[in-house]
Amino acid sequence: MMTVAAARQLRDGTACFVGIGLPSTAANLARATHAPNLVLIYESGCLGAKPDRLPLSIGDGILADTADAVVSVPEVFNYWLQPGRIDVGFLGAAQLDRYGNINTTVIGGDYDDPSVRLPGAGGAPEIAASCGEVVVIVRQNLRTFVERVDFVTSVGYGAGPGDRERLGLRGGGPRVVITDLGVLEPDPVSCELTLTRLHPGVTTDQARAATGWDLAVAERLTTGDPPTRYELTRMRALTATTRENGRGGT
Amino acid sequence: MMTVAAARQLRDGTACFVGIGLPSTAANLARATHAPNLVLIYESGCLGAKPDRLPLSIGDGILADTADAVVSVPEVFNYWLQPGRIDVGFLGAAQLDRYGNINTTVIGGDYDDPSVRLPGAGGAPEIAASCGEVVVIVRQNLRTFVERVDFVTSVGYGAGPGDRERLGLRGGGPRVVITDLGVLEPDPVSCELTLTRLHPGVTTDQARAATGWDLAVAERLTTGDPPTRYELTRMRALTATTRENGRGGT
Amino acid sequence: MAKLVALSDGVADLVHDGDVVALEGFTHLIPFAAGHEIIRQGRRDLTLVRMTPDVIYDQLIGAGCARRLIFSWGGNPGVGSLHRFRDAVQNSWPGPLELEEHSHAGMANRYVAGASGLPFAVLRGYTGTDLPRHTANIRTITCPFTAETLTAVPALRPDVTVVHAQRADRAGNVQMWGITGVQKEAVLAARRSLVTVEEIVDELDPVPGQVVLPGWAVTAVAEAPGGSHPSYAQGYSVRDNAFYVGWDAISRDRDAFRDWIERHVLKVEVQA
Amino acid sequence: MAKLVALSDGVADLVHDGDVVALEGFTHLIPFAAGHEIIRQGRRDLTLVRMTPDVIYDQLIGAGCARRLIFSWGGNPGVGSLHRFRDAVQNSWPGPLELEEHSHAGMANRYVAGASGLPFAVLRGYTGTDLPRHTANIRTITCPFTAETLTAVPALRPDVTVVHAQRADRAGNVQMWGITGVQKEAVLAARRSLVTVEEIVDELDPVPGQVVLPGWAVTAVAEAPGGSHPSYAQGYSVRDNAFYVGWDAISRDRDAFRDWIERHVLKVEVQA
Repeated sequence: MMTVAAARQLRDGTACFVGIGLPSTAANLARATHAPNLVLIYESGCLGAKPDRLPLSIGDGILADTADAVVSVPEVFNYWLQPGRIDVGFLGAAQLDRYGNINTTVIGGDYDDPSVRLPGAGGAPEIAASCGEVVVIVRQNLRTFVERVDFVTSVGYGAGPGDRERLGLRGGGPRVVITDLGVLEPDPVSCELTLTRLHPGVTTDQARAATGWDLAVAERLTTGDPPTRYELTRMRALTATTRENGRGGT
Repeated sequence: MMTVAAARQLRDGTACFVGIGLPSTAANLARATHAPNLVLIYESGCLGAKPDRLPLSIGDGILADTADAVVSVPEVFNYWLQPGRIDVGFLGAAQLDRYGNINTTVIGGDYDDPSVRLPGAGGAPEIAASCGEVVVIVRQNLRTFVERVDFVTSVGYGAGPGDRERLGLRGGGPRVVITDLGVLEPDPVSCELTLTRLHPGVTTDQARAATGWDLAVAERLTTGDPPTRYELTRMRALTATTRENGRGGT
Repeated sequence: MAKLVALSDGVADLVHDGDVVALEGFTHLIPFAAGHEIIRQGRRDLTLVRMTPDVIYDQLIGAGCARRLIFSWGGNPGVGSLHRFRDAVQNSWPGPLELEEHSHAGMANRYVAGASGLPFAVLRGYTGTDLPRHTANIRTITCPFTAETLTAVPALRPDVTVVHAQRADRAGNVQMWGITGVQKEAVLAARRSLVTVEEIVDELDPVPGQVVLPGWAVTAVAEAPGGSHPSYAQGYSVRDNAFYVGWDAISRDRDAFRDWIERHVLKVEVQA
Repeated sequence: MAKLVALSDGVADLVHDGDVVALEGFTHLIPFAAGHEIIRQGRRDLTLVRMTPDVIYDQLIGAGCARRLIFSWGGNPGVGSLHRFRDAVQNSWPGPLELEEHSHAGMANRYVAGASGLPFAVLRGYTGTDLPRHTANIRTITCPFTAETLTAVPALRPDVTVVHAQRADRAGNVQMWGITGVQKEAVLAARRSLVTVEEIVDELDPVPGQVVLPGWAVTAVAEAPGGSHPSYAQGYSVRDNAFYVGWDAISRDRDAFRDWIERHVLKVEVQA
């Protein structure tokens, strides 16, 4: 459901900077369903990749083979991401706070002696800074939804309204956070992530219990439509072809 | 003779940044005679071009067709010229002074209202700054060999010893100036261009009379060897194939 | 997604009086057909930008389209000077021409900065030359790590960049190869772009050395077979070196020039 | 002109204890064979540089070759974490590992500056993140034209860069295609370079999307067929995704890791 909900966020014809894992699955599902002209940009330099199966990594050969253009890594960051040419950035998170700031670097302890060392920043800080908007996909629980992230790897709305402008970040920041429980969107005034939609069968109390801060809930809370048969079929087709190639991409 | 003398300056196996006209003719003659492994770099982005006829322009198709690599114009300047990877830069001049400073911009009047507007800088300022050494080819007469250039387009030794270091120019500067009368080299102490060789049949007085400053002459002035039959044959072969394609490259 | 347009519509829509316009191409793939259309449509007060203003800019300048030129080498490659350019600078004919002059390295990096969304670029360049005396657009900058002094130049952001390429597909993806110069940077640096192509095809077969500009990064594509003549399109035509040599005589004389423009540009029948 | 060498000689000549070493490759064309040779030759105190330290760096770190890591994303792509990397950072096993951490955009631009002979690069990056708190190698710089504040990072200049490519010719000209990442910049930024290739051929037939490194810009080339396994070489092999998945279990356990290195790296017969 999380993947389907994320895929639905992607409008046809836009350009989307995709990380591997859930973002790549969702973006490819979108392309296989309602957004055939979605332009997938991978940080490996593949512009307009059209894989017919899910790549395991952001550098699989299928991405280069099917891309409109394969450019160097400096070019993808300097000529394509940095000037704001990419509409949507798709990010995961190990921790997320109420302003959509993301941590993928270290958890616990301090930076030099962390409890858990995570992979780090990769392309995320500049994706978060420069894409027209950001879609975050993350499982919602007390480990991930924290009052304060242990390390700011990628900036959401910083400490609140006006911070992105003060920092000179030119992209719009997180527009939506998709979790396994529902959908959160930033409040237009406070920038605080607000629960606006629940997946079928999930309750507000469940979402609150999975959030490490006092979760704001929209007055008009909606429930998402369950995956359609078409979405599920295409999803299964994508992951099936992938399994033949090693392992699922999620 | 000027072209042959210039060609002889190029050592086999070096990388040479070539402008069009006399430099291109000389570099291609060198490659056709004693320096088969001379690497020709054209600012159009052709690295290691091996044309079998003289190109009219620095962007002729023959250069791209025969190059080891064709790169973008920003790349040829940033990745190849600027870091000092090119051993020899080959430049022409409309005016030249005793310190090897070059003008290809404007002559007479002032910059905003010149007597003669020339093409301008092109790649020359950075070729002069960053190549390991510079070879200048220029006809020697009172219009070209002047006390002070009307405009410094490319720096030789500036106002004298130590100026290149003060300016932070990392290449060695002009090593030799080839003219239709002979060869000049900078004095190792004063950096002043000094007549070190005459072409066959040319006298010191002729060279002095063609120089707009009090020309220094080396104690051991030599006379260059006339072009060999082999050099002349290869030269004719190069220019003949070119004429079929339009016009000679000089 | 780039729109596929007729050349005349593309120029009418995208190139306006007073614009900063870059027609790029490094000897190869010079967009002559688009330049001629700009002359035919009588554009005025353009700031023309280009590393190597050559014959097409000589024509635009002589035809009175330009008020200002930002450039690094203005000559007829392999032949000599540009006489219309000279006449404008030396004698203000047909009108005065302001110059902003750079080196190739500086211009290339100005496009790179524009394409990269940065306000400036850093290079080792211009040091000791007289170029910085004549423009405020060449400054110094200090490395925050080594304290070394380097040169800074501001980004170029043309209102519109026009280039010529070999092919495009129907989605407006553009493919060029051979010497591709600074065209990618010039297109990405610009607010709008117009690409003329030798042909529009169903599929862009990959070619060694190709540069592909995705259709979503291009504003409009117009088919213009032979649109780079007397320059050339590798794989489609060869450089008409005789034309460049012949231009020297035509362009030396104002009347001969006007006559040439009349006959070869203004009176040409153009497809709608 | 690059020398053609045996891989063991190339590593012996070009990679020294204490060096700053970049083994680059963006998922594709990762120089595993060269990395294994570095382990076999027992190099110590290396500063390893790489945008995406993955399994080969996990192996070098676990084998005790590294003292320091300069990087932007240290994971097993598509699988998860690098357990040897984690163990070194969290538990100093087999020794402590100093980190200098960047973003991809920062690292890519650091290589670009190195390749360009500049002391630093400018980008829009890192702003608002906690990364600048932990290294002096991320600073701000002011645009001399607009007064805007941007980020500066210093050039990377590895002592030696090692990459894998599809082919080279006998003059050491190197040809790679597919995803070519930051390899050209990493080679040009380095003082010395070693390129392993699938094969050495007489002629490099042009291939769409190719990057060619001229032999005179490369120090040495060694033939190492399959030298990027479990990564891949487009046109020669496919990515061994099962290996990457399987590495997770091997690398979680110190003994299993040591055993794997013993059997698959140290005891391998190598051609002279």
